[in-house]
Amino acid sequence: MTLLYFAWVRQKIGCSEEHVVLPSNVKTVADLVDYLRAFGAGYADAFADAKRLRVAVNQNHVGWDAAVGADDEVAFFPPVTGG
Amino acid sequence: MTLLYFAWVRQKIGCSEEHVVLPSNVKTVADLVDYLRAFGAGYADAFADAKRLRVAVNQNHVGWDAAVGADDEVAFFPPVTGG
Amino acid sequence: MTARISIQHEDFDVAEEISALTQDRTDIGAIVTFAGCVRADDGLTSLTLEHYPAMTEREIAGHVAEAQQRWPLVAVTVIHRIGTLKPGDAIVLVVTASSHRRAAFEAADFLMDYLKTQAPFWKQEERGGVRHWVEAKTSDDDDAKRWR
Amino acid sequence: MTARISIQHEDFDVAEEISALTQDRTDIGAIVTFAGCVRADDGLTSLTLEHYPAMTEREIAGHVAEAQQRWPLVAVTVIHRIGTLKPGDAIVLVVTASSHRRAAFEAADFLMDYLKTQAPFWKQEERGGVRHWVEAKTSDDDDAKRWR
Repeated sequence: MTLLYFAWVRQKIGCSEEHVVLPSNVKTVADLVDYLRAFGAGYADAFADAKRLRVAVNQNHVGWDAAVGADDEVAFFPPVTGG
Repeated sequence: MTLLYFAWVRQKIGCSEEHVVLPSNVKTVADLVDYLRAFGAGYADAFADAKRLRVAVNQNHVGWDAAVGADDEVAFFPPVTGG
Repeated sequence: MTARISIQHEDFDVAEEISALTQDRTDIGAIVTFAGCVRADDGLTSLTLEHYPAMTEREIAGHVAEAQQRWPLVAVTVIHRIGTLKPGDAIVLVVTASSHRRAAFEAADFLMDYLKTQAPFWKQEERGGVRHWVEAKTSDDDDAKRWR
Repeated sequence: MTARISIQHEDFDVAEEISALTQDRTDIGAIVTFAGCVRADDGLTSLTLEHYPAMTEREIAGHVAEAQQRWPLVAVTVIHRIGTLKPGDAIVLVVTASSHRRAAFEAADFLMDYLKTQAPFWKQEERGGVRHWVEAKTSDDDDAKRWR
């Protein structure tokens, strides 16, 4: 899975893109967030308040219950502020 | 009084601007139109159908009952078609 | 607010008009331009515009002032060409500058509705060597009524 | 319809973009441009835009296609700058060309509402050497809701 982070999510985590191999029990965005929270202090901070975050799977905005799989591109970011 | 004609009113009458001294019984636009109709065939043709004409006194759109005086600039034209 | 109104035979340069409004300013967030061109509809070969100079300038200035009262505008430019134009030629330009995009959009739209429907211009179309005067359109009047 | 979408660091030239759309055409009656600039609000010294490239281009293309379905457009250009910009710098350009002015106005307005509210851009403002991320605004969202 490809993970992308933008804006302050990227800053808190300290990277903009990473590739991870997921355990089989990560089936949804919510599972993924729980899993990533344990990656380190930056992750825990970035994902502390889910209400402040938005997520896209393969460049489509989705909800927290959306399914995610090994070939997906999952992006986490704050609400967009537009151009 | 200065009289101005635009578009096909100008073409029918054959001039764009003229200066006339009015008889004292011409007090309104309607009186003026009646007076001008007798100026010649072009005038009679131009003023034949009052519904097709618009009038401005001193650059303000007015109705047929508006007062006109010796110092006024009175313009006759078809409904504007805009730019 | 600065306002520039010109009724002219000459063509205009959109980029120049924009930069004249925005140069060295940092309070303008939004610039909307509307440029109108002559279309070759139904074999049109030329379009000739006649206007009532004293009334045109006075009325456009009045509408620019009204736009300024209704929306927070920093600058407005209105250029309208007269004389004989060919298909593809530019005929009218409205530029509105504001801090906010909605003000710039609405003011440009408002001014164009006025110019296209109420301004004292008369158009003569030429097709195949024959000229005829354009009749006033009601659909344009409906556009203009949106602002009342 | 032709459509050009560019997300770029470089500045753009409004006149060039207009003439690219209109050159040698006689079916375009109306060209609306919206140019957005960075304002020096409250002592802003710079604005940095970050975006999600794959999503930005895909979404903008989708909104341009939607605009094309809703309005009879001849051509659309969308240019959005990214990177660090200063007050007075141009940030976004939308150009819409149509036979009719209402279509050109509404399509430009629609695309700008999308770009200003829903497009995957994030802005960081700098004031007095301190940078902070801009929060999403609800008033912009209200603008975008007009089109639903």
